[in-house]
Amino acid sequence: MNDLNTYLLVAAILFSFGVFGVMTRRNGIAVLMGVELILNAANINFVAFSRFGGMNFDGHIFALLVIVLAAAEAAVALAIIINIYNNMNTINIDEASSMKE
Amino acid sequence: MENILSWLIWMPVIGIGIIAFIPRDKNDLIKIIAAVTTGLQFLLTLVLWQNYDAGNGGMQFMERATWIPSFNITYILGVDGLSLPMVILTALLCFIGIFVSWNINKAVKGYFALFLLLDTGIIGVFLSMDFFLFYIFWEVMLLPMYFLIGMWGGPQREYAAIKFFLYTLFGSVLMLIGILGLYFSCGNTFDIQVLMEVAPDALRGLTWWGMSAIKVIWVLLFVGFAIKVPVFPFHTWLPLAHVEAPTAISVLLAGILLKLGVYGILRINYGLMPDGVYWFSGALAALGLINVIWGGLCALAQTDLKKLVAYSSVNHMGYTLIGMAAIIAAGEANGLNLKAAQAGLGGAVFQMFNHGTISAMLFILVGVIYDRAHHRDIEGFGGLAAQMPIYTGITAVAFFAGLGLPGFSGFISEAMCFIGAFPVYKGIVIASTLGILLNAAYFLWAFQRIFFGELNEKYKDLPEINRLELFTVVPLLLITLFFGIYPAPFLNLISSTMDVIINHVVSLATFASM
Amino acid sequence: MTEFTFWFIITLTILSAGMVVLSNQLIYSAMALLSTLFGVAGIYVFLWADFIAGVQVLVYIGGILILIIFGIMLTNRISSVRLSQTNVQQGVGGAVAIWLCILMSLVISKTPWFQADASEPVGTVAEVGTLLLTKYLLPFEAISLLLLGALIGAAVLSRKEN
Amino acid sequence: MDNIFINYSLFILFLPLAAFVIQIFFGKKLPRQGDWVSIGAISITLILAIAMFVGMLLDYNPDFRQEASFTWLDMGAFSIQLGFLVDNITIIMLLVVALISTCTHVFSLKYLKGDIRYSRYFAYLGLFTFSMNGIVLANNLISMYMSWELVGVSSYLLIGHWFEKESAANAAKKAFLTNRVGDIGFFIGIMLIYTAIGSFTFTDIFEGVAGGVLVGTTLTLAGVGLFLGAMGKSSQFPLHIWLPDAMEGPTPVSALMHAATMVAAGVYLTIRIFPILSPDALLVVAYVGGFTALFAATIAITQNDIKKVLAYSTVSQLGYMILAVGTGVYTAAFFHLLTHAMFKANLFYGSGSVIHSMHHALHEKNDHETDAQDMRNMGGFREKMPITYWSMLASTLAIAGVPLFSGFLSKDAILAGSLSFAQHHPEHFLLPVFGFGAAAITAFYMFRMMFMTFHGKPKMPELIDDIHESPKEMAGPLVLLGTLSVAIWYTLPHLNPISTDGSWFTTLVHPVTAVVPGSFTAHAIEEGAHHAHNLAMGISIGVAALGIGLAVLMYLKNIISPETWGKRAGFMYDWSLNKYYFDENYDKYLYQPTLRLAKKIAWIDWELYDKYFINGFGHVTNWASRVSGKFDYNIIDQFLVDGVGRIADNFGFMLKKIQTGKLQNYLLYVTAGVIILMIIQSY
Repeated sequence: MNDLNTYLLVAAILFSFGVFGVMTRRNGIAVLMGVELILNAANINFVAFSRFGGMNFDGHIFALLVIVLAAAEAAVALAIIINIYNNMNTINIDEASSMKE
Repeated sequence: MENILSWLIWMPVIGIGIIAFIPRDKNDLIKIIAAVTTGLQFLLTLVLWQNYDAGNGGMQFMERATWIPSFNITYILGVDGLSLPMVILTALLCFIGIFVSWNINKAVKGYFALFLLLDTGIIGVFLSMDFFLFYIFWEVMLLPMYFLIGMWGGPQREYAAIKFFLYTLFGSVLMLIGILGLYFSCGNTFDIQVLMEVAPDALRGLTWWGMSAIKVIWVLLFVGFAIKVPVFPFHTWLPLAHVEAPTAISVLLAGILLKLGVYGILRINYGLMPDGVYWFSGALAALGLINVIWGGLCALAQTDLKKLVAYSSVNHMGYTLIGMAAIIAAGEANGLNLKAAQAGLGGAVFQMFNHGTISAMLFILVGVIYDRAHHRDIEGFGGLAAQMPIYTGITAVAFFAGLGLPGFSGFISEAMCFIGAFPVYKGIVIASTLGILLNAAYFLWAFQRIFFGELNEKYKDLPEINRLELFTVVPLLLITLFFGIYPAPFLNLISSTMDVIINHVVSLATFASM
Repeated sequence: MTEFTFWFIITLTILSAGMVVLSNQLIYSAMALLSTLFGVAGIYVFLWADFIAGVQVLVYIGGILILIIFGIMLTNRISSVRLSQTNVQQGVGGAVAIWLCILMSLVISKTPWFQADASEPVGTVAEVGTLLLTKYLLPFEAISLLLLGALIGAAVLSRKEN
Repeated sequence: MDNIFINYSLFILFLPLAAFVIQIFFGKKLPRQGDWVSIGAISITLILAIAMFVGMLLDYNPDFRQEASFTWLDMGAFSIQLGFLVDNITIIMLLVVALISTCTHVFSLKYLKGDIRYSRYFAYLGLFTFSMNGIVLANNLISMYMSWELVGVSSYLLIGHWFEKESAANAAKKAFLTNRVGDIGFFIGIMLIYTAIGSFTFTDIFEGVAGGVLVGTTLTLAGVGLFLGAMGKSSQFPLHIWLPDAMEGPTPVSALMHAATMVAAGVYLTIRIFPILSPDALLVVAYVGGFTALFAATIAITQNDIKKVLAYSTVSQLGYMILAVGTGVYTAAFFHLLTHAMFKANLFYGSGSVIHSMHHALHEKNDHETDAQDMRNMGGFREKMPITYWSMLASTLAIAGVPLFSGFLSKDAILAGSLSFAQHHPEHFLLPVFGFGAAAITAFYMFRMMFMTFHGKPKMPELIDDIHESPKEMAGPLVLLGTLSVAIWYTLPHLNPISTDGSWFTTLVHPVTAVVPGSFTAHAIEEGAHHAHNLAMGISIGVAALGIGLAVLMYLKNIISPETWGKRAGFMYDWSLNKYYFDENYDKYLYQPTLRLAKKIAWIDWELYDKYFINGFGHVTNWASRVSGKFDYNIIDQFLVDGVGRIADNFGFMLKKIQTGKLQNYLLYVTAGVIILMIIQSY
């Protein structure tokens, strides 16, 4: 509870799950969820370093910025996914490959 | 008034920014924005002209800001009597060019954004007084030109664009080498005004691989600029690029881009290497002669109207070269003939301006007929005078202006070039007066084949020139006519700067021949 | 008690995160994500970052998650509820992910992290607010512009063509 | 009185220009297509010119001179002053231009009635009058050169008035280009003079030459250069080819420009620059003029087109004037310019009148094949067109040099001058021979023309009923100018019709001594001409009688058959009829080679230089890169590192599979890569 490594390990696990999700999921929205996991893992690290680095608030600011970034990213990504769905009737990202060749 | 030159340069960029936010299907809005931007820019040049002190031949409205201090690169802008007319001409032709391209319908957004970028590049070259900045703008100009020819041009547009690009890039590379040579041998500075003071002494006596440094740098820079002019052996990109480019781009190409070469020679070569002027002026005049005769003969043989006008540019720029060579008349070796030097140099600059207006007019007129008949074959028309009297009248006036008829500005500048160069290069001048005969021959012959004779049945429904097109041509016509009748305003504007240049070259050149 | 709560939250977070990426039903994934995010918020509390925790709940759960659920609803026909989804390259992916995890854990445990003692602050909001409007004003403004751009972009993109 | 004449002349200069501008922009919309605007402007001009003329006569000052100038452009050292010079020569010339121009305007009212470009035509007449007056009033070479070229343009526009006809378009172009050849010489002359003297105004130039700034060969060359311009405009051999073709223009235009005024501009120029012509230059001038006079006359003998006869006659008469300048009696040249303007314009109006009625008659018969200008289709018009006949006869008598008519006086002065020149320089005996020979031939072919047109039996009897006298707008100028062909006007205030001694003209226009060192003084020239006067008069009456007599025998009485004699003359007849094949030879040895050269150059430029040399760079680069590529592949790759290459090949084949285009695969590879890196790092 008062050990930095615990938090870092949790973050690492979350991160790995996130990477796994992004790599394996076919559904675009699920991929997005994986990305959110990765971002959360990073946030945990920020805040944890902040807490154990002498309560430096810079980490908090970064976490905030990341949250905002995540919100923006989610909005745009979902918009794109809906667009893809409207045009191709699928959101499986390996099928939406009309840009390839 | 504080940063008027920066405003001039960057105003089109603001226009690009606005255009970027306009949806691509709002074509008219994009065109209007472009027109307003260039219009404002033109008005700004007029303000600049109003506030310009013609009595002072040096740099005015200087701006200076640190840019890359570690290499001594500075953002320096300035305007004098040499660049001011060119800046005004650029702004005017860009403004008119927008209206000439009004019927562009393919990728309008990209076209006008590139057009404005080109505008920025050109104005930037004329105004920058730092050699590195000059080079940057020089290259900035190249890219939009490539796309404008390559995407909106005629059937051979890609070939023409790549040829134009490679040709000019070749020149730019030579120029870059020259610039670096200057930079390292003249105390690591790019400031043109500083170089003008330092370079003549620093280069004197310097040799590289057994060759005089002045000669090497002169030739490197000269070739770089000569390709733009274009001087004789480097001219073949021009007919192709002109023929393939869309009308407005031909207008800018002939009206302004060719002037950049001459401007560069006058600003850089003349300013930095006065000794080189003495060494090279004979060759300059001879090249001018070749340009005049070669261009004239080539124009005579053309069957494509646009190509004819393109070769006429080669022909006309020859006069400028001859006029420029006259500067050495003011030197001691030629009896301090200041009159001739002023006539020649003033004539050359005036000819630059006049060729800008006249060739722009000619290209617009070619564009008008091409839009209607969809071909430019001189033999393929005939008798249009009866069908399109107004167009015929305007074309006749433009052709007469082009062949140097008194009453139009081209006559005065050509005459001044000749009169100026005559005391020094009698033979060359006499030989090149043949050019004015060729000039008349190709214009009149083309005119006869297009407009005279029985009306070609195919074209009995050809519509007359419309108001928009008139709006683009008539201002140029009026300028040509005005300066043809009363050239004093123009010459007063440039004369003190001409004196500065003449004085600079003559007083800093230490030996008459190298 | 705190100790227990802490480990409970940790476990909840990890387990639900696993479910997010492993579940076959998309809607379950979304629900699991909900609890993961709550867990992360809890972790923030333990890290003395109460304001961030609040923001996490508000933005992530109140905003992003809802958005994701909307996305799921919009892209699947309600009538034929096939909210399931399949995975690709699960074997290799899994191996890679596990290896990644192991390696990172090794790195974490082997590295002597810089640590400094500090006492628990009374509240973080004031500090964060001051920092945002002083030292980090420019990023703050930039990110607000970004957010605006993303908003407009999302609206433009998801609009029906004509 | 200070500078009032300048003010008058400014009005005279700019009124026609104003008419031009109005006609160009509004002509078609005005009632009657705005011809009244032009007529009004030119009439005011005429009134002003008459006022100036009367003023001159009242003043009666041989040295009258007013000058005004302004700075046109100024760059510090280099500046150009333009200005106006009014002296007696100017005033007389202005009157001539205004008078003939007015007559032409009036004549054209009917002659061009119903033409599709009626207002355009009047506009161009205005432009011409403006530029011609510009030449007349110039006090410097630059503004003279400018007006000079503008005159060329208005000539181009008017010759090409009926541009639908290819021959007209060709003639217009030919006129402009031939003139340009002369203009190049003119310009080179200007440059030579400016380089030495540094000014363009006549006064400065004369001072400079007198002060010995410009001497020797350069001076001669400058003079010849300027004269080259005059040769172009005045249609002197070998640049004479454009004038006969210029007859494609409307006949009143031929009268105004290609007979009376524009072509006289060359003579006017040589008169103006006479003081700086060195003796060598003058010799060139004299020979060119004399030769042209005889040469053109011999062509005129055999021409059948009535306007062509008049055209060659004009060339010949201009040659006379040039000859006069060359032999030093330049006042005689100006005198002949004046009288010639009157009678030659009249002859052209007369021919216009004849052609007009021929056209009309042919039109009635629906005959569009027959050439209305061919004299072989005319004959016997005397009773039908009495006004035309009598006025033309007066002018013909004048041009033939019959006493009591104006041409006698002026031609006599010229012949006397050339005779006296030959007396001083016996080696130049050819000059008077040219003069007298031309006089004889002129008398012959002019009467041939009169007889073929007006006398004898009608060659096309079916037309004769439809031949009518022209309307009064056309007859008026004929009568006026016919009257002015009588000698008496030029000898006033004395009434002796065969001598100009003490007349207003000889008093007001008196010769000046050339400023070139070593020239004859004006006094000596005058004396010489005076001595030769009686002899010249005798010979000239003799040769005129000879020519007229021969014409009577051949064409009126038909005692000598022209056909037989034409055959007997053989190749000479052929040459004359075909104008010595000048056009053909120019075409063959000048135009076509130039065009071929142009084609060749363009071919070299485009097909050879650009295609092979410039693109060659591209090809060479391309080829070099391909060679280096081959070398790379065959030698280094295939041969030296064959095994490595194969491995790379297989590896590449493997990698190709990895290239799936799927993002997730890539992410997998990246992550795997990171893991591998981390593992490597940890060792």
